[in-house]
Amino acid sequence: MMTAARTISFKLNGMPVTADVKPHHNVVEVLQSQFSLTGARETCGQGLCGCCTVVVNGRAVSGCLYLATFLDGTEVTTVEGLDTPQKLHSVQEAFIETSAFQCGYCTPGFVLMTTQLLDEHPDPDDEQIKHYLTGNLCRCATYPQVIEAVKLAAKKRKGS
Amino acid sequence: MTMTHDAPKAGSQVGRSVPRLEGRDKVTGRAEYTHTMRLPGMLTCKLFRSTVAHGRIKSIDTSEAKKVPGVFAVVTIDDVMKVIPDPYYGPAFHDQPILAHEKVRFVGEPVAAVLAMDPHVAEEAAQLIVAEYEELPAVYDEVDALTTKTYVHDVLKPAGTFADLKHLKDARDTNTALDYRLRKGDVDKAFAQAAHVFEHEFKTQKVLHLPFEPHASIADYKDTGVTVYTASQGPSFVRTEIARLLGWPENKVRIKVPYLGSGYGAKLYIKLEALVVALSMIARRPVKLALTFEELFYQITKHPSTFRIKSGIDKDGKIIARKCEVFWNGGAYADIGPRVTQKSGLTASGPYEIDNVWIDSYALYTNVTPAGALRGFGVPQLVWAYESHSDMIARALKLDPVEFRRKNLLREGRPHATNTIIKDAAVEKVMDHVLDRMNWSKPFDKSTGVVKRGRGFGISIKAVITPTTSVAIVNVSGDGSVTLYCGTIDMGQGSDTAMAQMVGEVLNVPTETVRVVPRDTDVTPYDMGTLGSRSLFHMGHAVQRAAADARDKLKALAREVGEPEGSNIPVRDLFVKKYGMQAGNVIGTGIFKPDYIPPAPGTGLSENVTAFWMVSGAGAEVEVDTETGHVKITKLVNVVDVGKAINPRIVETQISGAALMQLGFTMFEKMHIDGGQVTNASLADYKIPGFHDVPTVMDNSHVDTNQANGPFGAKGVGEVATFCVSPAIANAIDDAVGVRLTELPLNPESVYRAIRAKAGKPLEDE
Amino acid sequence: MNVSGEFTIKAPRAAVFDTIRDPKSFISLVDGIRDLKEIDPTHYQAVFETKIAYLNFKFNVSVEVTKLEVGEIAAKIEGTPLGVVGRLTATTSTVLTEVGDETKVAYSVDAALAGKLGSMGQPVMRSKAKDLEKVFVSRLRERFAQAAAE
Amino acid sequence: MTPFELAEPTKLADAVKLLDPDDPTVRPIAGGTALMLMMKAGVFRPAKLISLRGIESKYSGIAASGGGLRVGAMTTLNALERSADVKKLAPLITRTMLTLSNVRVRNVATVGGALAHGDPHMDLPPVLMALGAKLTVISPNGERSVALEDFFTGYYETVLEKNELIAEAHIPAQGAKRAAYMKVTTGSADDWPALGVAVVLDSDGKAIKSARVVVSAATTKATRVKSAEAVLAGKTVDDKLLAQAGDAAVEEAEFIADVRGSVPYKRELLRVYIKRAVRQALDGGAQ
Repeated sequence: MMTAARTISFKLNGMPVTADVKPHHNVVEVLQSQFSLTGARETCGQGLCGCCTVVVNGRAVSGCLYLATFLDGTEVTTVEGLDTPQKLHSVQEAFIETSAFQCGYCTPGFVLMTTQLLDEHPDPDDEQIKHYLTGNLCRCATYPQVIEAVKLAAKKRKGS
Repeated sequence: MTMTHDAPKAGSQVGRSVPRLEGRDKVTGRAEYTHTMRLPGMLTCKLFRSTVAHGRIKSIDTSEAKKVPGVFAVVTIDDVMKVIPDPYYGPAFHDQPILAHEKVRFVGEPVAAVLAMDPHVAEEAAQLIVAEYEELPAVYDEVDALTTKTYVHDVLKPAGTFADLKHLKDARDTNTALDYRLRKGDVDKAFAQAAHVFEHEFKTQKVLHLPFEPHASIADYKDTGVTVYTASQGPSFVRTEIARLLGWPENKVRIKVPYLGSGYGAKLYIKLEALVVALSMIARRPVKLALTFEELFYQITKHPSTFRIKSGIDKDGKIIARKCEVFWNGGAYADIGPRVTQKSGLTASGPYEIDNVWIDSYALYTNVTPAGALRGFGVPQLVWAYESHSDMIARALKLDPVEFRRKNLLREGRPHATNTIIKDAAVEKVMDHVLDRMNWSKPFDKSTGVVKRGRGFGISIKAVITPTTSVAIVNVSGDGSVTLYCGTIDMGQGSDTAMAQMVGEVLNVPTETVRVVPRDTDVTPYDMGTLGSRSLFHMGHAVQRAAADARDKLKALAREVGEPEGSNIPVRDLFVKKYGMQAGNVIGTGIFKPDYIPPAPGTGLSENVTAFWMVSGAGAEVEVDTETGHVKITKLVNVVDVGKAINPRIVETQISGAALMQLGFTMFEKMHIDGGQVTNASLADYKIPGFHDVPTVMDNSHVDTNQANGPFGAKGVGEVATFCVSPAIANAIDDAVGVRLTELPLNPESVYRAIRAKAGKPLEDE
Repeated sequence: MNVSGEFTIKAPRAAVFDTIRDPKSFISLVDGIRDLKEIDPTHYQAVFETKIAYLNFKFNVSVEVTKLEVGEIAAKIEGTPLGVVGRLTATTSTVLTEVGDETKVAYSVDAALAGKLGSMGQPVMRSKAKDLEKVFVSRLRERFAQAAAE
Repeated sequence: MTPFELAEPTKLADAVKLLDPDDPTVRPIAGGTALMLMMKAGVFRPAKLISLRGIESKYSGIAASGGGLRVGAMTTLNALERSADVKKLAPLITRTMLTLSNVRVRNVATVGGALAHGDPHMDLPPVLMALGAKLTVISPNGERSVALEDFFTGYYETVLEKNELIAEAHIPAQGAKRAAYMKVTTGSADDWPALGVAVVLDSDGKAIKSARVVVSAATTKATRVKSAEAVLAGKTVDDKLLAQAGDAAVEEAEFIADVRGSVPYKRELLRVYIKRAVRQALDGGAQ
């Protein structure tokens, strides 16, 4: 029985880490408060907007609805884990080149979901893109540009 | 490219689709936003909010909340007034208390604040506060607010900034926070002479901005000065207002604004800043308040409106008289509502040349969440009405909607209702472009099945908020690199990139090498605010002037160190020649404030009411399911006059984003309010557009024009594509199924009910 | 939020009126009301506890009877939920009409929930109100069925 | 959210023992996507949560058995979406998954959770109910079988006792039956539905031998509308029959008003969508 804070271990963007979490802490607040990673952010708080997207064991989840304690023993990727000091991820490049964002608050979620989408559908059509990304909302409504970005990212991925 | 002091060729930076300068930080998740910032030792604030719409506070019991382990303090207005004796703020009226004082005026108004290191502790404690109220009658509707005996405020307290509010000082027994009027010609006489008179009433619902970064502010108070980190569209105003509240000079107040997770008008003027400053003064530690998504519904919204419009038409289809009565539901605190009322009110008669115009526009207090500017400063509400009205008149008179408008359009060189002469407003060109993109002259298949098709369009005009001031500084460093200091907030509209392009153009350096300094009132100079599509024009001018000033000073420096005329040595070498090493700066400054003549009292007329005109048009094709009322938008055409596009890709994204946002306000967005309580304060129940709401075809473009008095021929674009979306869709629905909706949103049930009513089989109420 | 409806009871109007005009008798018909305290003949206080699945809501309510005539009862109810910021206000009116040897009971409740519950729970509360109505009607019918049997 | 205790048993039998039949502040948590909403809204403050994530892996699996599917309660919706067995034996489920919530929710939410939550807007309950699913429910006292159509008792309410958990769902194979699930949104396209209609038809061309029709979202719980089923049974589909079925369903279902529509409007939607769902099923639908 776990009553209070507990130390969990997991891999964060490839690095083994530990964190002290209480059962009521969610993933977003732990990433922000203990690792200063602010790319996953809580907006709607209901798993509907996608701003809090993180990838746990290869699957995207809503960090605002995911208890941090459940990260114990997992591999976690956040948007900060995609690029290297030398090079952006091809999805990130595609978002910049197509200007597929405005305020940028929802962008990390879109970028992470796009990497997942392309793993599953390397050459997606419009319907597949819309369907896969339907759980990500953008109040600046850059949806048409995101579709362009995803297609450009698919092209870049094939090229590399 | 090496920067040289003499720019040889122009046109290389402006007009280019430069990728956004901040793009890398945004796609990697490293861009800084206030909502995710932390300071060492920071306390988190959670609010206890009113559960009554209008009432006198009898007591606030904070004892149980204070007992929760980890609670640092529980603060009410009594505590605030010990540090800020006069705790009222606001841009138009000093009507809003830092926390509820004596009365509460809307459900959700902050009544007490809990401070704790752990946000969960603060949240739990806030649930334990109990307040007792003596409930008062409440007023919710904007038309009722004009005549009711229920008054939201006992006494009106204009801030003193705006001349047209001075007459409301100390006014009692009224909910009117501004009564703007325009009188041109003689409408009564013209109505008497008209062959046809049409009168309609239109309504818009309460919707809100919902920036994905909800409001957030952090104050760090020290006796020597206060620093506020805040998600604000107007740090200069925040600074002035905080200084006023504290009785301090402005130079002791520092406002820092990182990137904004969008604004759309939600983060204008002053929002959470006064509260966090007061809390930091009380706690003597940094205090952060970051709203949750639900709390956005209690912060600021768009104005619901009622617009009664009456037009007199002569036998040739010319509009000879128009009377507009607009009622703006401003909520419990005026915020910037009076400016919405006036600045949009003056264009209420539309993009038409009408000799006799009467406009009454009322800002009204009610007991709901305050309303402010939302991507259009009220103009979308007006266009919704007057462009629906246009089609209704054309339909009733069996006139072609295009020809009816063409007969009445405002043209270059002709007087607007205010008497200001129209200049650089491509009204007809925009309309023609919309019609062209719609293939309007081609036959259109309306279909005869269960699903019927229709099409419609609208055209609009807006005046920019005038007069306002912007200041910019361009700093050339010893190595020749260039830094821009300007107060325009990049909240996603791409202003950093566009301003850098202007600097690059003047100084002939690549845009990508220009550094734009993050907003910090200690270093970035004054700007009136990032609002109303004013920045590209006003700040653009200031930036252009600052860059030109720097260029002139570089030339002077070259002369001073003995360089011959026409010499083109690298700037770095110029500094070395002057200072013997890589050292020194050249500072260029620029200030811009346009000419303006205030509207004459009584008539509202002015020969120069706006620095520039904005124009947009939209066209929609729809499919209406006659069995359910569902409307599918198969094509949405958006055309705007932006003058010359500084960054065409960003312009296109702005047009597309604005139109889609308005599509949400048109089709389904609505705050449901029951007894003053918002009942759908979440993204689960307040829906916004997603991927599947994007029209099958989106066709966005801007007409090729030149704004003669604009920087590089440009003018603003942020709001303009919102204006015509609603009437274009309503006109298309009418075309498809012959029903006219006069109240937003055009949701399936509304459309279905209208279809049933038309068939003589109205659907019963609840 | 308005909840209204009507039902008939096999009993004379006076008998039905007597049953629901007496506060003690009335609250025994409503699921979840307890600890009734009479302040004066028109003012009462009580605890109202209701459960929706695993969610428990408890309100301190005060009731003011604003109209009490044969054939019509009206009341105003105000409540504060415990442990969560909110407020319940409601006005109710019940009209009794004789229909042959039966009594038609028509009721209308105008309720507003503010605070946390108001922003999240409207449809749930609406469905809960329907449940309460069903319990009320069945208990009332049961009572008169018993009375008839005795 | 307020602090709570968390227990992480490794056996389902242990999990049910940790639950308290009398204490509503002790709750199981599976994917947590729905429960977390209640907790974040502050309307549910658990004293203790019992995580089911560590229980035996057999409760996370899908198996084809005896002409149907056995789906463990901890199976994620994502696994249900991708299962070849599901696609073969109950293609209606696979189709429904495409428009159910979003990828992140499907990655985490479980079949047991989606049913036990009792939210009338969810897609899985009407679909599984129309297919005739049965649940195995266990408690410290043993196990029992509950037909899904008898499972829901109201908004967020089910027949589950506080110390009972769904262990698995048994879904009969769809076989040659024709089926469709249609949902209607009235807000954005991806809104929670204002109405869901699931139909499973045993038919020969346009002649219907028997039908199962389930209504959700417009009602406080997913509900079989047996009167509409009776109208359809043994008849040949035409406009008149479908209108009668619609009328019967409207008469039987108990509607609730919300931000998605009034009761009279939802009635009209149901009339239209009974018709459309039957036609879609017959015209190909999921089979």
